[in-house]
Amino acid sequence: MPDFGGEPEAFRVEAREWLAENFPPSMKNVDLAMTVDAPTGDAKLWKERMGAKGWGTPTWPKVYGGGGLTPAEARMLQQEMARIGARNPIGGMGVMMFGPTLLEYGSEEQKQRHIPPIVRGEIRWCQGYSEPGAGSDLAALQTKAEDKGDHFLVNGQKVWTSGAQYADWCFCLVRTDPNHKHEGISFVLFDMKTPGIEVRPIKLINGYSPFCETFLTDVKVPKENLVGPLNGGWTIGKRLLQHERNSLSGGGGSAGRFAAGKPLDQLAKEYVGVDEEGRVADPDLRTRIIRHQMETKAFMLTLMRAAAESKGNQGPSNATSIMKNAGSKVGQDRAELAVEIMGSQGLGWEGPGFEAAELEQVRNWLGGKATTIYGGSAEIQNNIIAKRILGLLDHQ
Amino acid sequence: MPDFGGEPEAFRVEAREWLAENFPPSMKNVDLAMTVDAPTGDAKLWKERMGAKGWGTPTWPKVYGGGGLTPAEARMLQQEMARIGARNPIGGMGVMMFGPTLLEYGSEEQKQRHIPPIVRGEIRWCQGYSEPGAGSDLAALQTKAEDKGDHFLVNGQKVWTSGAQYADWCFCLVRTDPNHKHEGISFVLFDMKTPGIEVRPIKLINGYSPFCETFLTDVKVPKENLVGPLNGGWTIGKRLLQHERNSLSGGGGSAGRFAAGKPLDQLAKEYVGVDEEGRVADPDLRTRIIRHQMETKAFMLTLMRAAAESKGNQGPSNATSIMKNAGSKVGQDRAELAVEIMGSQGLGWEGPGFEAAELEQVRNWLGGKATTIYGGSAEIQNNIIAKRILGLLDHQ
Amino acid sequence: MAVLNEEQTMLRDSARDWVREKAPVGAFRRMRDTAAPLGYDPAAFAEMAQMGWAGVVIPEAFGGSEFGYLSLGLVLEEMGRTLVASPLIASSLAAASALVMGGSETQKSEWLPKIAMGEAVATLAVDEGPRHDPLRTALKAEKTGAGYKLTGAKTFVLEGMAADLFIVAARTSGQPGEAKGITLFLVPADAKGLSREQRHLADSRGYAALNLDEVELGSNAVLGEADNGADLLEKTLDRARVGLAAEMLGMSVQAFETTLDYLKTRVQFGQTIGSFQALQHRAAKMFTELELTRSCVEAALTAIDNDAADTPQAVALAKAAAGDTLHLVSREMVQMHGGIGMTDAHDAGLYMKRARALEATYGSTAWHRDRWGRMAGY
Amino acid sequence: MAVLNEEQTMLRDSARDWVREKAPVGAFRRMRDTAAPLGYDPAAFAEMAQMGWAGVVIPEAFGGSEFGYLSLGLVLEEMGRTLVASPLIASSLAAASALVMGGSETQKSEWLPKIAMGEAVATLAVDEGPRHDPLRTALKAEKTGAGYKLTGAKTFVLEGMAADLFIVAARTSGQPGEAKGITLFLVPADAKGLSREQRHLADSRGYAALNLDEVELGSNAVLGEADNGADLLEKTLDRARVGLAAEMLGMSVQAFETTLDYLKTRVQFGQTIGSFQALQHRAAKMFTELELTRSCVEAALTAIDNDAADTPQAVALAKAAAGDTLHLVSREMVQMHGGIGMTDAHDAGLYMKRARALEATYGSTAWHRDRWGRMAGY
Repeated sequence: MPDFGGEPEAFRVEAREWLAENFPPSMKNVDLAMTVDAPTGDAKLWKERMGAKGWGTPTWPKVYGGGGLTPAEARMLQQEMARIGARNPIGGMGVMMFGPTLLEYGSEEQKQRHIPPIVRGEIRWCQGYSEPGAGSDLAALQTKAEDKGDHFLVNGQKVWTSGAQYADWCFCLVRTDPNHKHEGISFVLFDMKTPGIEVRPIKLINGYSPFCETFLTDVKVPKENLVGPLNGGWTIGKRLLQHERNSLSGGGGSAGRFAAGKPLDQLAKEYVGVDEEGRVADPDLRTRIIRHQMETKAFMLTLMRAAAESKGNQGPSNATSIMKNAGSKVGQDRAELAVEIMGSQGLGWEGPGFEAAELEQVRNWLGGKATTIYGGSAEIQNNIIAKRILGLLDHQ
Repeated sequence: MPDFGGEPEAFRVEAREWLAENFPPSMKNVDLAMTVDAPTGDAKLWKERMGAKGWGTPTWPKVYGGGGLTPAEARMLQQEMARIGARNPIGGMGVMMFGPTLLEYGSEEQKQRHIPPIVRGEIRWCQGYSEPGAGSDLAALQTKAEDKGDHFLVNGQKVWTSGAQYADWCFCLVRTDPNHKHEGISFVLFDMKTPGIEVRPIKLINGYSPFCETFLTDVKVPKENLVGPLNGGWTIGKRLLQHERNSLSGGGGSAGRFAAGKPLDQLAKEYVGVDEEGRVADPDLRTRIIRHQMETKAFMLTLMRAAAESKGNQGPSNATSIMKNAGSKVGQDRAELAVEIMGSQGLGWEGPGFEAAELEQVRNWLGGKATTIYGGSAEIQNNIIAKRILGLLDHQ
Repeated sequence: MAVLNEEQTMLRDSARDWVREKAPVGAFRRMRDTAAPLGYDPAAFAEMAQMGWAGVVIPEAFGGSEFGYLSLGLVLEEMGRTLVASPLIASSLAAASALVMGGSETQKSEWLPKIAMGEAVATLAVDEGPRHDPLRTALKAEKTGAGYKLTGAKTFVLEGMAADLFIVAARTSGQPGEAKGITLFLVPADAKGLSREQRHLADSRGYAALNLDEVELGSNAVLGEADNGADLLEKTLDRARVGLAAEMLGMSVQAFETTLDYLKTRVQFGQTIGSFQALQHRAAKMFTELELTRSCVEAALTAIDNDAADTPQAVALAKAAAGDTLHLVSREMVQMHGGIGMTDAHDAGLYMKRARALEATYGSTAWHRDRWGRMAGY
Repeated sequence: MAVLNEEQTMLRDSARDWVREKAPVGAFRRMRDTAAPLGYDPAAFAEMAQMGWAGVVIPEAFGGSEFGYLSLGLVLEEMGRTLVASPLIASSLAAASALVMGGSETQKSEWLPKIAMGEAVATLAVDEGPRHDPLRTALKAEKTGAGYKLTGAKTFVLEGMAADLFIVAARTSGQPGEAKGITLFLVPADAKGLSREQRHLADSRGYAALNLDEVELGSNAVLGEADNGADLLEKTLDRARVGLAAEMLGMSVQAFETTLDYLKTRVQFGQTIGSFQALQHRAAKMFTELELTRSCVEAALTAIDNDAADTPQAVALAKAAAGDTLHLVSREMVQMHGGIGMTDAHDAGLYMKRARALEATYGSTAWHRDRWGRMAGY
């Protein structure tokens, strides 16, 4: 074993030893974070072990079951896991978005109650934000929560509730004051089994239904489930969106998710063929593939640079503000090119005549169109860059 | 001679015969309309003859010296002139923009005084519109005209006065009421030799000075030189801009002017070379040249379609609203590609080592950047399409 | 819109009225959701044929009106607006053109009247791989005593599930990649040894894969000249391509208008979203591309009617321009509608799926751009 | 901005301060308007050299600081911001790199200390035609008894009017188009038979065309290995290219910031034009491209410092990304400034002209994209 030297690297040894003992080899390169069904066998074992150790949420406080690691230690853990193909089995909206927000804004009781089950991967959360009349203009939301003494009575309709059909709990923005727009919104939590909640999956253009409409009729939400002050939910809700954006723009987000499959140049050689010099035979298509691959590389380099800068002593990088749009563009361009390269064969919907990878491609292409709409549309991202980063003003 | 049949074609015979007698063959393909110096010899002869006949302004009323032709006859004349390479020697802003506007809005005295010299090509007009603080927002103009009984006293500064250093007269928008924006503007005419006018050429990025700054200090403008009602100049001024836009977007406008020189594919073969199959050797550049040439073709087809539609019985074509932007894009793209194709050789500024065509190319490239700024910027054109054609509203 | 004569104006207006009353997008959606076996509604096509639309490019002598290609293009544009599925392009345009240009009197008499009446559906069977490439035809036609024996496979045959007649490109000599040696054959759908299987594409139309296993044909099954069918095939394909471009133009116009309506009604931040300048300028850009594309499509249709020498260039331009514009507009349709545009219940996805299918058919935008460059000599 | 060490931070800050105080755009404009014969201000370059910027990639043993390429890139970025003209790229980066990588001890001792001190200017003489293409080198070098005799012409030599030393790519064997047979020679500017003539380009720098008429050189004039100079040339060019990219990045950043200031102050229709959403979104687009480009440029500089295997790809990406971004930003600079941006009195035109000149130098954006594709094997 090499000599790591220095104090901090001692943790690397600890991590490596723990993983050697606890990571079931059958779980190599298996991604459990996004699965819907309850795991069994080795998968169950791996999830339970990571949950108990708190390493699925490595930097969360130990007092709520988290790993309690420093960022440097968390990076070492990540490297050690990557080395042996171990994927984090603890994931979902609770980990990515709700947990960090509750740790910041929740009461002690709320943290003690809700964080440990997230750490153990036991509870799935969904997000009650968007409404039919409140898309990009989220603060226009109308779902009403009336004060009934010990509880709020909630009535309204949410849409784009992702995974609501599988979720146990919901964090939700509701209107507690109709006379103020931003200052009339509160952040509440409720159990999805509460009477009055009806969930209808929404079928998307790619045939899948990852989102739902959620109808709320006289839903009773106990007062203890209000996070932060009454009418103070907008700040909390926005903070949570930052966590969402970070998770969407990272390597594991849109670019990664929709950049699956074979490299485009390889795909092009297979479906289009090559000329005498070994170049992709369609010169117009070839130049666009090159251009796209270079843009992808530029995006990946920017992810790395932003990570390095945030590790360095320069404070948060400006580059993070461009990630969502740049990442979703790369992902969408890739899908468009893949479909174009594969010709009619890349447009199969179902049935015989198509390979699984071909059928998946068309669904990816269509589904990926959502990446410039959800989590703050491309237009909203551009507004944010123009106003917050560049300091341009609205009409006065 | 073929039998043209029918009544109207009789004019074609007349035109052909007149041209055979009056067009000096030495003037074949010589363009006089844009020249600055007074013509001599055959050029002078040709200009005088066309001016006297009124055929330089073929559809203008005979009573003011115009040709008095019908649109069909004017087209025949144009065809007959094209057949023998005869260019119209009568041109400039008087013909393109001011004349048609004065014919519509001027008093009888004004028309009798100003139209005949335009018809004969004797008087050069310039346009006093833009000001340093009023570019795209033209109606923000501040040049003040005070009522002094028999005259206005004009003070202010105009900019982008094209050809002011050569002009005899100026049509000018001035502010006669400081309390109303659009309804406080009047349209006046003045002799450029009036005391108090100072003209300074503006050097552009291509080294040329086609425009001037014009300083107006206590310039006396006789009341008889007010066109239309007092404070009613905005309507007249806008109408004139339509004539400007039409002249800019036509084949003789931006696209034509900046699409001079060799075809790009030929240029590319010379400067870049070809591969074994005779294709332009740089595949990335080749695909962009193809794309551009196809866009150019689409634009030319649209010019033809709009002309056919306006001849047909369908009323004015929607297509005209896109011409300025589409035409200037084609022109600018062409210039960018030409410069790119010629490499460092396409960037010569002066001196030895460069051919005249190469030196001209770089000036064209830079000068052409103005085509998306003047005559209503690309942004203003898009606003016009969005609001007037598509019916989208401003913020309410 | 091109300057139309009286016949054309009437034809366009009747198509527009019929689409509005009988074939809104909802009709296509129903057809899709019921998984109609042919990929279109035969009753609707019968109505079209009754109105004469199936015979627009067919000579009067064979039961058509011979109004020409611009006329048929007008109808196809209207059909494109609401995604009407029908064999108008495959049969009434492409196959009819092949028969008119290359057929013997007997072949024409046998098939054209039925095609013009909508009683028979004919279609081209050209491609054998994922991407359009007619010169790579490999399906083998061996000479026999009585005629030919065809063996091989075709795929992505338009309206292949409905067709009564396939016009099959086969190789009688030469190698894949060569023009010489391609021969067109008329192959009835019930020919012995021919089988077909549906291919379900994202646009829910009636594509089929064909298998020909020693299909025996007489010499009179050859359309045009043996070994020299490449020219006829290319001219036929160009007619089909401009029909596709006309459909794409109609789709683009409707996708744009639907989006424009949404921009005028959807309120966010207290304003209609169409009052936001960034969206206004993107709308202006779309409108500009639509106008340019219309010129290209109408010019290509007119070029065919005039038998102009530059017809192939005009067609390549039209197909490429329509392809780019439809992608732009259909993508913006989804983006500008936001979440609702991502749902299957909204029409946006239907336009986007059809857009890609049309692009892939008979040469992609990139393929036509490269073709245009090659024809222009660089 | 990359994570910098202390030396790099100090270097960048001193460059930034110096540019602000001594070399705003006005300084470049004065140089241009007085038609300074060398295409830069020698006094300003002397100051740069005094601050050590001419020796950043030169080993300490030869009078440099050996801070590396990322360090020099930081300086070049700051110079790019205000269009500072100097031989930093041609001499202190490109020629110095060639000598460091390929020079004999004697050659290094003779030239590197002078280059590091700014006492000598050296430059590459590569291209012979309008477009960059090093393999097409045709300038002939014939073997003589004592060494070589060079005959031929070079053009668009950077800082060619100021250079004391030319590193000339010549052909000792093989044919234009082949890598084998290219040899690099050190040719002093006062060599008999060498003449130069200024080439006035739109960016007003000191380009020269060279003519070599039987220039006699000893064998010790060969830099690196005879016949095998193509590799050294390519590595040298890649170092020069990334320097150009760093300058382009700096220009883009400044052109963008100047435009942003104008958007915040120029009022039309009663509003600052930067409050119009269409312009806001275009500004956001530019900002996005700037951030992506910065990553590419810094990665390429770092790749050189690390002698990474993928340096050529990284350089091609950096040059292409910087080229596209600078064109975008410089075009928008003119367009968003409107009429004032078209005047020679405004800076916008200076950025646009320099942008094209940098693009054409040592491989255009298109050339580097194609190169990247070829290296990636497709």
